[in-house]
Amino acid sequence: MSASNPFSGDNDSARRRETAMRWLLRLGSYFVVFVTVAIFAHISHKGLPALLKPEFPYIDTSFLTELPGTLHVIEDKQGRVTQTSPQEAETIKKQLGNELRSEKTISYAGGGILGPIVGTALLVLVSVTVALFLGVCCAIYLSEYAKKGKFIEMVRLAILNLAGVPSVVFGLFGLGAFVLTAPVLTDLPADRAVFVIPLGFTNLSFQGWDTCVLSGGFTLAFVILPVIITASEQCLQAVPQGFRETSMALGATRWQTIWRSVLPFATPGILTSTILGIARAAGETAPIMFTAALAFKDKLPWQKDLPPLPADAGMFAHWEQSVQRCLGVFTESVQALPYHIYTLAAKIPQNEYSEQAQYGSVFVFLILVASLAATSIWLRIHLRKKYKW
Amino acid sequence: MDFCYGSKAALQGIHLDVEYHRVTALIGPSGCGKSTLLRCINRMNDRVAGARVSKGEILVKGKNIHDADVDLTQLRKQVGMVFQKSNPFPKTIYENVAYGLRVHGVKDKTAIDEAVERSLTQAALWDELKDRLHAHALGLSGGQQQRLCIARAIATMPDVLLMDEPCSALDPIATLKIEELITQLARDYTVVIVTHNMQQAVRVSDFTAFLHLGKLVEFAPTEELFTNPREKLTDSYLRGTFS
Amino acid sequence: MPTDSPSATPHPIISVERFNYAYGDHQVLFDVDLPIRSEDVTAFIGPSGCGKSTLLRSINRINDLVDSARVVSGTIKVDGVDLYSPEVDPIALRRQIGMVFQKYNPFPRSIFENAVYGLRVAGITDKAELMDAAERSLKAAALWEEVKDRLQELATGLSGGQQQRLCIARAIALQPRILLMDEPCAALDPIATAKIEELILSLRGSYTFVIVTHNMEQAKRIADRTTFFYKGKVIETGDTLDLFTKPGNKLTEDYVTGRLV
Amino acid sequence: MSPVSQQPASRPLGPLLLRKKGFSLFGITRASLVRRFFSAMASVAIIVLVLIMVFLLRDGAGFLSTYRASLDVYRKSGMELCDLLEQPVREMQDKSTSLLRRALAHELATLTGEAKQRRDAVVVLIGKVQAMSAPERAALEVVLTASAPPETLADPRDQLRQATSRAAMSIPIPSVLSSREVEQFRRELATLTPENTELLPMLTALEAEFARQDTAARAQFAPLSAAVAACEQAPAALYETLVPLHKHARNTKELAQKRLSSRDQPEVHFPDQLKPILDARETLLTRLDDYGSRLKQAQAALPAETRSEEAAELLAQVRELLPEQAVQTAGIREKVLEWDGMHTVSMFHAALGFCFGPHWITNSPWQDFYGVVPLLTGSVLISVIALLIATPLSIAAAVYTSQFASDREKEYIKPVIEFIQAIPSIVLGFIGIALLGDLIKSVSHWPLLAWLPGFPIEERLNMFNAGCLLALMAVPTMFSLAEDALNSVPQSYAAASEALGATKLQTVFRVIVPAALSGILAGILLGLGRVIGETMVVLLVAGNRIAIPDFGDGLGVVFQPAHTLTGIIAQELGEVSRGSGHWQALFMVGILLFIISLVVNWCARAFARRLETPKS
Repeated sequence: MSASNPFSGDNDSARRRETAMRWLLRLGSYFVVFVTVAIFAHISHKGLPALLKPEFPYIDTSFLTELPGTLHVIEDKQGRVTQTSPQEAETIKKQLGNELRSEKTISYAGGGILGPIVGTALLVLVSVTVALFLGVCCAIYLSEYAKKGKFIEMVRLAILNLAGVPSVVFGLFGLGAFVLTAPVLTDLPADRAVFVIPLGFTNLSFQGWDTCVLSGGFTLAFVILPVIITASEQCLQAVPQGFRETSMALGATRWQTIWRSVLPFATPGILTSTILGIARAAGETAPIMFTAALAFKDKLPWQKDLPPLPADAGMFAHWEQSVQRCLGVFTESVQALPYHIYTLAAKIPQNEYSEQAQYGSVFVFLILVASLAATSIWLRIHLRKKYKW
Repeated sequence: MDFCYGSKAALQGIHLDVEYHRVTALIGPSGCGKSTLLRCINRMNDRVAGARVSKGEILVKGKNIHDADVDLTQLRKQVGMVFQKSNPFPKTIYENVAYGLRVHGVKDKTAIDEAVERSLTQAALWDELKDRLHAHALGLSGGQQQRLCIARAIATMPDVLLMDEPCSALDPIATLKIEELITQLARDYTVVIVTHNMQQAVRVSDFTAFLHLGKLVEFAPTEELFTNPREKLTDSYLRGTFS
Repeated sequence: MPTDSPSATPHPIISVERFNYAYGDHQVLFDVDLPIRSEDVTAFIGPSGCGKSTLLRSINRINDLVDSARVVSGTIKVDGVDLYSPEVDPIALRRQIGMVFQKYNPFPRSIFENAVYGLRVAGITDKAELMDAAERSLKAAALWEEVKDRLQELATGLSGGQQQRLCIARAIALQPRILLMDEPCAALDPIATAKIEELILSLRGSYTFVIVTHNMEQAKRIADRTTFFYKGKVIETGDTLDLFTKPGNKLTEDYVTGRLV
Repeated sequence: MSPVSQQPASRPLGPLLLRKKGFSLFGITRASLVRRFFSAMASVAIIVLVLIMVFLLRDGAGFLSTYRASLDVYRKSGMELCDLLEQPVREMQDKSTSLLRRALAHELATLTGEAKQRRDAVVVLIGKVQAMSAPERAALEVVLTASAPPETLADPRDQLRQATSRAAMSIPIPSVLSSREVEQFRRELATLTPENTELLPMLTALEAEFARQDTAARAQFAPLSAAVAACEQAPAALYETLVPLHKHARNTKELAQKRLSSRDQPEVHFPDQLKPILDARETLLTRLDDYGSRLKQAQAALPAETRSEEAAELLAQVRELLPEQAVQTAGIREKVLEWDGMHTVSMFHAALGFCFGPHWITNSPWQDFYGVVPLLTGSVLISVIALLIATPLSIAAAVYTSQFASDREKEYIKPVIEFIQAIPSIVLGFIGIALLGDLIKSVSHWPLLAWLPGFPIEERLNMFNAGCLLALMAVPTMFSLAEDALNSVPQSYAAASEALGATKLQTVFRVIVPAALSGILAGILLGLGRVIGETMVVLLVAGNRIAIPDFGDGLGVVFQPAHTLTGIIAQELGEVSRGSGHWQALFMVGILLFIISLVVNWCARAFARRLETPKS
């Protein structure tokens, strides 16, 4: 037996190749991480100034509380540049008189983004309500009731395929189904109605809901439906089978079992994944382009011109009008953040004046969506720790 | 060949000499550290985070395997291992056997062909499989899969073959075949086998080591240990009074 | 007080007749014939996979939850009623035949809510009545003294043995006639096991117990009658003492002496 | 005694087990009602999928017949014949004349090159000096425009002069100017003031010199110039004949359209309308022949010798091209002869026109074409780019995190990559417009990278830019599926491989990755599904040029702008009238997208299923 080392490594180059390869893989992963962080940093760096101001208290909320408007850029002959709103532009121009050198207007880039934020919130509200109801019911069926067979196979196949349908196709679907065809109750059916069912006191007319929050919300609901179904089913499956057996063994019916000893324990998980659904719904642009979104609107959805009430109007009339106002919110088309960003990015020139509005909206939007997603991820980790059975 | 071993938790103060071209069986109740000891010999325990040798050394062919200049791949090439559960790769039979050669850089087709035939013959599989070398390995029966794993291990011509309860997942007939195979292999290889089946140890091994709670209780030629154990602990274990 | 001689109640409350049961194509019970006497403690023993749990789970039809499970042929009659006939309401059935599972599994709710769960789903909402029932069943399960001051605490905070006794309390709150127990002590330590066994012995006579166990010592300690299952068949059934001391069948003998695993 | 002795007296148990009469509706019990409700809810997924198909088809189905009718009018009005002649001739013409012009420019440059260089250098220098003295210039301008008293002007003027002369002295002057000229130029530069609006004498002189040389050069290369002119003029006669026919054909089409929109209009009798065009066919053909012979003349007139190599090369190309074009004219002639104006366009033809048509032209005053090929190539190219970038990255990341990374690394790599999924596509699109486009463009102008195909690029918004962003979008999907697949490979494989002396890397690439391959492939396909269906990024970033990319650039093709299937819907649907042919065409594109997504999904599922039931 040789005293020398029988297990000496003979191949230095192989080892070097090994290390190189390992670093290559690491580099690949870190590159993705780096790009993500870089994008986030870039947007924050450029977008944060929209929310700050130079003097105390340094935080300028006007960007969040004003409606979008046209930006006027006025330059006087001293070379001083003022960015301002249309109304103030008039007064400044008067003050300057001869001193005015040039005035530029940039549509959409002025004011704040309150309108888009409100619109997005409304859309999300409708879509999540619809998707949550349908999704959880569907998940309950899949997890609690379904037996192996053709039907469940088809449902699963449909869910998978639904998840793969491009969002712009959902947009087309929403346009065809909700904007142009969905049924409404009306005394005077429109000409474009596909068909009308007379109900006696009124007509059920398939004439569509027009572009409005409701159409957009329903369209978005179907975009996120597969996500909600899959996640809810996982949460239901995670509830131990023992709970169901015990509950049944204690003489509960199937529905009592689901209602009392399955759903309550799956709810935190379902809500967590719903947050992810909200982030997704808020981020989609293509489905709302034709179904709900407007490029520009100078009113909030509830600031609608209703006929003024007579001075002697009773409580009831007031009440009726405010209800009308509330419900009317859903039949208005709105501005939405993603579509607003699209308008800002595609329809106005890129220059130093439009930059603040662009990056500001992108920053706010990203922060909203990202914090939703982060909350969801964080909650998921913590719930998993908390609910162990 | 001899190795000494001493670590804190799982194994303590073990001194054991394994002889060339003999079958050495490690027996003992479960959790006694026999598998750990086996996995230390080719440093498979390096894969487990937190596992380490705290004291002592293992010498294979006179070399401490924990020396810094030991190349792990070379060590494992020369100290082959067969696991408790057969685990062929999801590839063809041929590719399974050729795998060890390929990762050690053998590219010559004829050399690989020869090695495959030799090791399959040694593993008593050649006649059963020679017509379907390119069939999927996972289509074989459990016993065949385990023999394929043995063939895979001996394709690189290791000096030492470690077997970790190679028959525990097999039915009696397949077990019998593997045992026959081990006896044959002992002519060319040094075999260390972990088993929980005492009858098996008697049937296949030349030497037997009895471990209990991480300590080596007794090490002797198999016949001697089973017929005339020196330690009381061994005696009671062999008679089944504790388990 | 409990009925000392089983022969005092000769009629079987449960009678299993030529019962064949399968999961899909895989049959697990073959021609099982078994009378279970009222107010006895009957133990099912046998190696794992022998079908004893399946039989137990088909007595209260909890196996209906398993998609592929089905009765091939034969009947189980409780008090003369065929359990698998369409007139039987499985919900009502389960209220009369309680069950305790191998792994204690209280709902992650308060102890009180756990104890009265069965009553709540049966539609009882009267607070006082629920409180009464909870006290009664917790006392019966010998848990009252330990938990009476913390009824509103989370049940999952109890020790394993307490949780299992809570599960028993939960089952007897409905005052069932028959209690099925599927290896109730398998997940417990010896002290908790002893307590559960004590509890079963104290309840003996008030309920008909059917207990699946893999621990022969336990069967000897608590059962009046023992049935030995092997590969889906009933090999032997008889008084516990007889079965363990003079088994009538070679297989049974092998099993009780530990030669058959 | 146990407290349970209040056990109810032994009532018979049997009756308690029986079903009691309860709530039921038409024989349906409450339990089965609940069950039916939930199964109805579950079928929502199926219903929505069917509804999507229904609504896409409802609006898209009419497309083929509309398009057929439109193509029919296009043919019967004779517009097709005009295009048949004009389009190929125009293409040929553009190709050969551009080659010839470039050749001529190269030739001229051999003689005038130096003069041009000197002139250009001076112009650039003047610009630079002005830029260097910009602040002073602005200050002076302010005073000037304020119509201040002349005495206040002196000071800023002086400063400007100083700044200018400083700049003139410090600026490096290229060697094309002689040292004497440099002296003179520096002097002249110093006089650059706002009032001095005349060109510097130096520049004027250089201009004059260049003009002189240019004229001389043109005279010297007269043969080539003549050839260029001949080639440019070759189809003039043909075009001239076509113009009235164009007008007539369009007139016919308008009549037909009027008839379509209202029944009151007189019916169009196509054969009569077509007659003048058919009559002109002979003339057209002679003109076409004439064009062919002119091409030959031009070829004969090409000078044999050239001064510059580039010109020689270009002329050689022209020499090859012209005979080819002569052959092409013969082909055109054939087609024109074969053309049958009365042959009705079939549905099949319209379908072919949609699937394989090379033009997507809308709102055209001439004729709309809905050929999906340019959009499809755009979509496919962008997806391929995205996959080529995303696949290695995400697999590397998946392999690294599942096999090599420490737990701490995993803790931040995985959430960050998952987080990408939450970035809305519109934000990524915005990044493409605001950041990545300029980044890529400026990188492409680095001289070091000039060897790359397509570099330097001019278009900020192009397919590569969109591909990069879509790659980022595809990474999380691909990463998480690949990582799952890798993690689900049994540990025993790795143990066996390492026991045979394989290194970690060998184990990973020879055993673990192959075993997880089907899952990885499923991930890639799902990533593809995401990429091909993505709308906002491509709409904003891909450049929106509706044309089949020019593959002549080789790999550089990826830096061209393009349009996509998704982008066209998003861009055009808002602006078309409901039910028009254009509207229907967009829904047809939607149907195409839907089919593509189903196919991709189906393939991914097939792979994923192999993952679920592996082994044996």
